[in-house]
Amino acid sequence: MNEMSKIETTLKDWETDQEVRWCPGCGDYAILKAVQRTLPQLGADPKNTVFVSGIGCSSRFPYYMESYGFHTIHGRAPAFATGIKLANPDLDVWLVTGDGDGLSIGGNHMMHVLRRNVNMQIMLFNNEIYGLTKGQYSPTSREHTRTPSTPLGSVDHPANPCAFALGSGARFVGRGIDVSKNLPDVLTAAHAHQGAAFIEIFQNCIVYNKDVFDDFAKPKGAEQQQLWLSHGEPMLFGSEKTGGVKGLKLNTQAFAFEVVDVADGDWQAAGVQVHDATNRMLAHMLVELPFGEFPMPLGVIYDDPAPTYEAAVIAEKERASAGKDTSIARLLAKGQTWTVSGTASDPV
Amino acid sequence: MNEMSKIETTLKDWETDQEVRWCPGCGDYAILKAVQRTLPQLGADPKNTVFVSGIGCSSRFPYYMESYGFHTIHGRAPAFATGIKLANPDLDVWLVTGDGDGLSIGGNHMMHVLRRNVNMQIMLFNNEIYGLTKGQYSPTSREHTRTPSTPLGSVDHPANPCAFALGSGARFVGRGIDVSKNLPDVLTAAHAHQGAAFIEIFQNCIVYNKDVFDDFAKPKGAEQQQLWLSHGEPMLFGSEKTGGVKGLKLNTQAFAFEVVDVADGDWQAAGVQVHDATNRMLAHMLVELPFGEFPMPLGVIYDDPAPTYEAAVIAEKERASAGKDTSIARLLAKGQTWTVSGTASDPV
Amino acid sequence: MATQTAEAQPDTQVQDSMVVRFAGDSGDGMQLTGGQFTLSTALAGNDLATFPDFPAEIRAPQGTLFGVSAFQINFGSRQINTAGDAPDVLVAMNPAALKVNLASLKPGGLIIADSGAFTKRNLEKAHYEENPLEDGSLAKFDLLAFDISERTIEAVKPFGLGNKDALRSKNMWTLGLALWMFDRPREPLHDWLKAKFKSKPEIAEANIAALDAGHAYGETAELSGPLKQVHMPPRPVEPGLYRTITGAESVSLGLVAGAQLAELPMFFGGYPITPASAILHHLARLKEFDVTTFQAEDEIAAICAAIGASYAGQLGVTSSSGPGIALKTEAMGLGIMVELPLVIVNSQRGGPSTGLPTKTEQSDLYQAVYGRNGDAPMPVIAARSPADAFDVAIEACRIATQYMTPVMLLTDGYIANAAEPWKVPDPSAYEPFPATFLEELPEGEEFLPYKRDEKGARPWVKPGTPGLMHRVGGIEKHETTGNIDYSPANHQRMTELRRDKVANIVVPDQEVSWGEDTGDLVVVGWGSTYGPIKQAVNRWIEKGAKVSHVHVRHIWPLPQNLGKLLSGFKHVLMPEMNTGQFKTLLRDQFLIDAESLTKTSGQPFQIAELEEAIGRCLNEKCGGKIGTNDDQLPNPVGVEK
Amino acid sequence: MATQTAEAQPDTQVQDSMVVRFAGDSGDGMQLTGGQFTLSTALAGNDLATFPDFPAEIRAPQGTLFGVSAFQINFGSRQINTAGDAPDVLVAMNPAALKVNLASLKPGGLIIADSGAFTKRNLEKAHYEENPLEDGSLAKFDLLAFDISERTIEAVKPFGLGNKDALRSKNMWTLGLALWMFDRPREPLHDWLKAKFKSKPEIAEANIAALDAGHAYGETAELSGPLKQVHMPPRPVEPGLYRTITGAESVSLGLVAGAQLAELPMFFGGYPITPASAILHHLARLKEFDVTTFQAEDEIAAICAAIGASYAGQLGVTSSSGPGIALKTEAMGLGIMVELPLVIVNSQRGGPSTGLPTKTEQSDLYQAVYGRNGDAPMPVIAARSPADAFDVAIEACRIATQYMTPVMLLTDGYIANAAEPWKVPDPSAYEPFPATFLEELPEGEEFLPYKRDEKGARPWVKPGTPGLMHRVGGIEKHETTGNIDYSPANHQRMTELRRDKVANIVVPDQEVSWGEDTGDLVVVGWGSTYGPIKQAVNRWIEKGAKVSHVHVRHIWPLPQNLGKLLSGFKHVLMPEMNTGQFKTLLRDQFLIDAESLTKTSGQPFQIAELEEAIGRCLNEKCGGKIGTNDDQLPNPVGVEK
Ligand SMILES: Cc1ncc(C[n+]2csc(CCOP(=O)(O)OP(=O)(O)O)c2C)c(N)n1
Ligand SMILES: Cc1ncc(C[n+]2csc(CCOP(=O)(O)OP(=O)(O)O)c2C)c(N)n1
Ligand code: SF4
Ligand code: SF4
Ligand SMILES: [Mg+2]
Ligand SMILES: [Mg+2]
Repeated sequence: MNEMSKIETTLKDWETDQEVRWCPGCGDYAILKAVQRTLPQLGADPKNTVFVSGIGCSSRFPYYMESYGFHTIHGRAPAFATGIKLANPDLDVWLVTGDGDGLSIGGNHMMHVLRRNVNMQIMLFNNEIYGLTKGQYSPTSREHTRTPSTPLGSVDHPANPCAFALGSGARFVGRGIDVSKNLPDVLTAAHAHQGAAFIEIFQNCIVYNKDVFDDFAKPKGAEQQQLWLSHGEPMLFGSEKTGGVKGLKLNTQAFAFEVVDVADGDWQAAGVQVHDATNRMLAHMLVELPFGEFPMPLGVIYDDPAPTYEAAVIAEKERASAGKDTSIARLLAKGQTWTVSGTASDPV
Repeated sequence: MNEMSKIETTLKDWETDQEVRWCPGCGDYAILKAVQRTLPQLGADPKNTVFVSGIGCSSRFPYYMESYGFHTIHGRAPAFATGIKLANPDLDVWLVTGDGDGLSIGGNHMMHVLRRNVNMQIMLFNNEIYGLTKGQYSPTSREHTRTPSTPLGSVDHPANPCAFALGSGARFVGRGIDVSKNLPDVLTAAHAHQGAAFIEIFQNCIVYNKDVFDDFAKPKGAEQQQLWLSHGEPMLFGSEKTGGVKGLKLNTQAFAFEVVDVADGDWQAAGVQVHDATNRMLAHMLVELPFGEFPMPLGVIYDDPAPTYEAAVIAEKERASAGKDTSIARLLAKGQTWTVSGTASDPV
Repeated sequence: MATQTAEAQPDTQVQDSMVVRFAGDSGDGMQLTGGQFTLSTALAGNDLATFPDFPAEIRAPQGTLFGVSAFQINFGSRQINTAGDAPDVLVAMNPAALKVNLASLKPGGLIIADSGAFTKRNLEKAHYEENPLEDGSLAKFDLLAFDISERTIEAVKPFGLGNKDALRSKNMWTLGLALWMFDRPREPLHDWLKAKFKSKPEIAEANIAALDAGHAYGETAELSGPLKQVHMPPRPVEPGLYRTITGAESVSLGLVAGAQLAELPMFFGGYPITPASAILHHLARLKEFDVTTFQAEDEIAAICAAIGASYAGQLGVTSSSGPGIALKTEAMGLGIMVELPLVIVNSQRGGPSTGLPTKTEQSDLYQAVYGRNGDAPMPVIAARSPADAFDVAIEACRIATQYMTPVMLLTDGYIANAAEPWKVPDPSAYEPFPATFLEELPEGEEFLPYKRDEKGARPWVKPGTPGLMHRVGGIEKHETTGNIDYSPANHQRMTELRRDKVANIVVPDQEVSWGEDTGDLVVVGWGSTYGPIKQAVNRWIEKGAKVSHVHVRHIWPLPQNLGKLLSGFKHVLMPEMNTGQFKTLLRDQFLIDAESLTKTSGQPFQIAELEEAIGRCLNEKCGGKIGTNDDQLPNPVGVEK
Repeated sequence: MATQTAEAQPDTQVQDSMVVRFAGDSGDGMQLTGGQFTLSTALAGNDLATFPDFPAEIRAPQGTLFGVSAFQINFGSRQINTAGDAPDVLVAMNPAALKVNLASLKPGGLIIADSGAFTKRNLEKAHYEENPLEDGSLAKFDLLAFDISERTIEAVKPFGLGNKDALRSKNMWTLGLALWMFDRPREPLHDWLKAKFKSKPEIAEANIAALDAGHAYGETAELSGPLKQVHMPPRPVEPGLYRTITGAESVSLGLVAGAQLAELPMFFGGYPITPASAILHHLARLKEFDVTTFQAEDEIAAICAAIGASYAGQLGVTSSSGPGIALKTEAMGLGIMVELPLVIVNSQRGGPSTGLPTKTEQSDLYQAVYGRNGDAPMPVIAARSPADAFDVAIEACRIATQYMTPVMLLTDGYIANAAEPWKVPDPSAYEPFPATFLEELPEGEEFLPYKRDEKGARPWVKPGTPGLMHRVGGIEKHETTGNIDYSPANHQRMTELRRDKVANIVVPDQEVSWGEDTGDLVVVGWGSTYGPIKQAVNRWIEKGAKVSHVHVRHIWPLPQNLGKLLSGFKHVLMPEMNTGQFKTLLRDQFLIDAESLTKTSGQPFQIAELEEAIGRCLNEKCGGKIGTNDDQLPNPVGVEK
């Protein structure tokens, strides 16, 4: 987004006149509000903001944002967004997708938009289910999930969205929870990141996969189950009130983290690792941390910018054009030509 | 593959009567021979072996293998192979694909076959170019690659096939070089692995991307530039003759490898890391090792089996069928029925 | 209450059929009510047809216009072919349900409304300024408004449920009333509720109490008003075992039966999409019938896996709806090239693009017949009703396996969701068509993977077969060896062989579905328009007109006698729920002046619409389109503008 | 040597046109030879048409039949429309080239063969048992066999090249001989070689020496044999600036010109596929003309990115061939629904499936017109020749931007690769059609994103425009607001609006391309069959037959007068390189008894074939197919069986 164009808006300015059509209680509402709260803080300008989505409950998002919006087809939003950014890099593009849209049918476009590093924010609403088509399992559904298409329980190994993003070459990987008060911070960091920013948002589909994230998302116990990461800060979680402060320590022999107790706030003594959002290996370890044994890593897991695709494309186009006669006449007369005058013909 | 069906064959038995149609000098020839040499060693049975491919020079492979073969459509080979395995898990399925076929148009199917862990060997011939369509750049082409579609040089960040495979959940990741004598060993390990085994094979497209791997693949200097990994063995490369034996040591502070000199073969003293093919984090670090500063990791990088998809699907089907009357009559009469006799009707 | 007579005038005397529409909020359980009422209707021996009409949203906010869910049933003691044009009875559980469905109600029809749900807030949500139950605006209907909510709460009080839970039984109360209206036994419902809530007996009891209370309400004396009990005699039908069946179930069962008749395991590759998902769901529960279901990562993977399974020797099947079928296009071409069996089911919905996922349309016929690159002929057949879909699915399996070809089966959102009674067929009545695999060559014979039999089919060889290793693929291949062959004469020949194989598929001669073999006008339909066309044609036949109905199952190749048959009529009228797609085929093939009658509102044809159009046609003004407006059923007026 | 007279009899007297075919191994540089010979022909002022015919393999092993690469040119002092049926001269650089191309040579034609390449090994690779240069089997032709290899080695000896490198100049030697034969100046070639090998002057010199040696050889006295010098006078043409152009270049330039006439930057999303890639390659070199090219991860992403770019205010263009177009189907539907400009170029190749990537066919017309889910109308236009593709591409841009719609432009493998002289048009002769963006509303007016202008087009609003924020998508939308709207009347109306917008696109009236406006027979073509049809019709006109040629550019919507025009003829014959696809359209739309003449060998029609078919038709036996066999051009007999 063009930094010059920062303007003042309120949450209301980002609401459309369309009735919101998600199921009552759906986590999508909370994300919508979080985005509508965050954009004014970023000084975002509705006229320069574009929400692009695929198909799914989550992908209805653009209809509710008073900005430009494109509700495209299933799984292809990253490709549309790439075209939009290349055509007009000044636009601030937010991509909204689901675990089915973004990782099942759309996994390939997701990979390539991350690899190319097109500057946009990608919000993947992970509810571990196909909401819009009434509850079939998705690539992120856990093993043994019973759904209309897997009445005896699913048998696939689930995909890990953040691991997939890293493997695809993402330079920003963040995680949030629909109802979490920290979500705007993750969105803000993603927006500040120049390049493709991938954000997995755990979202409660209360109709088809109710409370599936409760083990870490429900307020009770959250402190012990959620590890909010911050660059340069130790990896701490829990609190005295909830059963003690704990931290993650790296076991360099086993190449693995372990949970340590932190006494009296002295995390150094406990050997707790400091988060370095620019370290790719840390990011790999964090996104693959087995939940249960470990808390759920959330926040900005990885943030290490690289040159963006659209900048390179435009620079190349400018180099190619510099000082050139771009008239159509020159274009047509390129290559070897000859002139016919009367009936004789001479090479030119 | 059914272990019972091991049979004796020779290289010749695996050759078809079709004239091989690659450009003279193409790396595909060497891979073809390596495979035809390996299969007899595995005791593979031509009648139970199926080569499945997409579209590309590499994907012509099945025509030259005297086994069953399916040359499908661009990018979709993993989906065909999945159907084949689910329909008949006893078949020994080899998938042949290219960097364009497997990672550009076919990236999504690649991800899902790896995630599901369908038991097959996936050989991705990476020549960093679109061979068959005459030399456009591919997702693995290095930045600034000049091709007919990028006359001023490509600007995309290239994809890393092995990193992508790991991010997709692969349980076996190996690497080889078309002309390398070690290639059969990698293929053998992949075949022994139960589940989806991903093998990146650097392949020389002598027409459109000649010798692009020469920095590590050409025999001269290979010892210093190639790190052949072996589970339980130290990560050593080089030799006294070629400028000294070296090894990789893990810097646990920086979460990064460093190259150390090994004097007198005492690699322990030099702190050289022992390869553990079951360690995912090691695998992440190895596949992302920046070449130049480091040698190119080759061989079996990661090998940690998990239950296969087709086994789970079949087990579920068997559970569902156990002791059931599977007559069509029962099927049709499922649910609530009633009988009409004369004109009266009675529920049953 | 009225019958479906030709004039469609209300007539309380004749009780040979009735149309009832249950409408409420998505949360009110109207689909369940409708489903159970359907079952009870079936058990009573009436013929029936249903039309579930649910909202596009998963769960729209309560009380809103776009959250209205309805279920319509037409039943009678005579043959029923459609879910009925206009309801005789409308059950409206809230203001939104009334508003959305009122326009379709027959003049003089009966409205049963839950006055307890006509609160200020609900009226507002439905954009009513006044309470329609009170402002006299419903004067042209019979109105029966009373507080169903309160009565339900009272009925279930003994079970100690909170108000919110208690209100969940409103639909059972209503069902109880409906059972009384049509003099139906409650026992099957009691049994069903007990089974459904086996683990929560108190819920079962509460629902039973609500049901009984609704039933009892019907019997009380207070009801001297518009509510009358109707005795609908059973429809005399062939003796046998019956059940109700939806199109999605019927396709699923037909596919399983088809695979069994072909003596093959079945592999189904699917990806969820409305309204095709139901087939995936049904088949996922039929694993014991040698069925493997695979929910792929997308539609392309689904068809490719199915082709892979066929290659490996199973019967590959895939299914989707418009946008998903579009994605399968390229792979269909491969299926045609490698000549493997494959059944592709398209449950059509409103298009183009994402279109109207929950609405019905017949607009994918062009795509089915013509929508591929290259000269890529593929047989296409269409189901005309839920029950018919069973036979059509078997036919698709037969053609696919006998001719080694992909086959497209067209159904639509209406057929998929609608239910009708079905005489459970005797499996032994179907001729098996066992697939044959080539397993051995006659002594001394060369193996030619593309050598054809008399039907034009190439041999099917399962990988694993000794000595018959071969390679197939999507590049043009030699006429017999199947090796890559780009030579001009070979491509010419192969194009012809592929065309002729499909063109020469043996298809039964077309019969006239209703009416004489010649006449003034033939109305030609295909797919789910069967019911309304048949009824409309019948009305004109009864009026003495020389009109006939021809309903085509085999869209490609067409029945050989079709052109000749149609030439026996002065006019050909083709009603389609699209802008005239099948018309293109018939005009091209037979050079007949077929005229289109189109309707593209996402709603099935009404009998009356067709009746009128036929009338126009008989007066030499054939064709045109149905002038749909929002007064048609259902009518989400004012929604989402 | 012979002309293309009606009887196609050899006649050495009249020198108004000639067909030369250069054929050799893929490594022999025949395409380069052909290209340079073409240029020299153009500079000489002859009209010409070319047909490059390269092998499917990238680089097949040397000397094999499937590695033969050929280049045919037809040139003359009169108008030339096709690359010619049968060559008058065949240059064969090795036995394989002779074998593959011999059958197409005109009886009595001249063979120039490099006897030095007729080694035992090469003869074997070409499956020759005897050396055809010696066994008398070529008796019915004029044969000129001598050791070109050796002469080349000699000629370049002074430059110290090894034998292998020296032989690389064989093609220049041959070109030199050809230049002599047609009395062409060598200087342009010298200049070209110097420029090409700027950094390697010794290679340039060696090639020049070879060229000169070939030329000198022609002049030597020994050649009293069959080789004669031919003086082909220039064809009188309009004065102006000329160049040669291939179809792929022409489409590319037309797109760029179209975008400029629309005053829009152009965004091109592509994915490599034969024969469409050439357009991506050309455009990638035209970035300075405000062109962005994007090589996407697949065809789906390519079209989606193009639609995204159109959404953002550029002219989105995408291009592919059959299988890739199939993949774009779903997204085309979205383009139709959101009503944004988009040009989709399909360079057709042989199908179905992967088919024959390097061969030409017209078999994607069905797909273009009908191949989408839902009622999804889209304009389709077709180019008839390389030069024509320029205007057609501009026309596609015009329709796309003026009517806010995706447009399909059909070309094919033949047009894409073939070259013809082109009078460089005066850009100012084209009427600009600047795209208008809605940027502000008239005071007090409500913003309605789907309100239409008199052409039926909705407004185009660029994101970034203040106050006009709105949302678009693929779900059915309200007639004016564009908000989601599933209501029946709205869908009916929108379906009609979309249909009518496309149906009412203003298309020029169809003109008769050649012949009278009425008559006994009209031959109706589209696309790349233009040349052969025109010539064949002309031959019959010259024989006094009442035959005309109508060539249709606007496939959908069709020109309004077309039906009437065709009804002025007794018979309608439709030659197509498919199984009769355009025929379906005309029969459906006009109910005329159009008869198909089909050819599906992957090769263009020959004039003689059409001439014969027209003759049959005039004798009342219309239609049928061209009885292609391997004797046609080119003829890789025995390959890959
Ligand atoms: C090509 C295509 N295939 C399938 C569908 C049906 N469909 C719509 S949304 C969806 C999946 C939704 O799941 P997800 O992306 O997780 O979004 P959610 O609804 O859970 O937010 C599917 C399969 C479609 N619209 N288009
Ligand atoms: C749907 C479709 N798109 C595009 C193509 C054209 N195509 C064939 S192979 C290929 C890429 C080949 O590259 P790669 O997979 O790297 O294989 P290689 O030839 O280098 O071995 C492409 C784009 C096609 N055949 N089908
Ligand atoms: S189905 Fe689930 S994800 Fe969709 S709106 Fe309802 S609660 Fe939300
Ligand atoms: S183009 Fe490259 S990859 Fe293809 S056959 Fe030739 S050398 Fe091999
Ligand atoms: Mg989801
Ligand atoms: Mg490649």
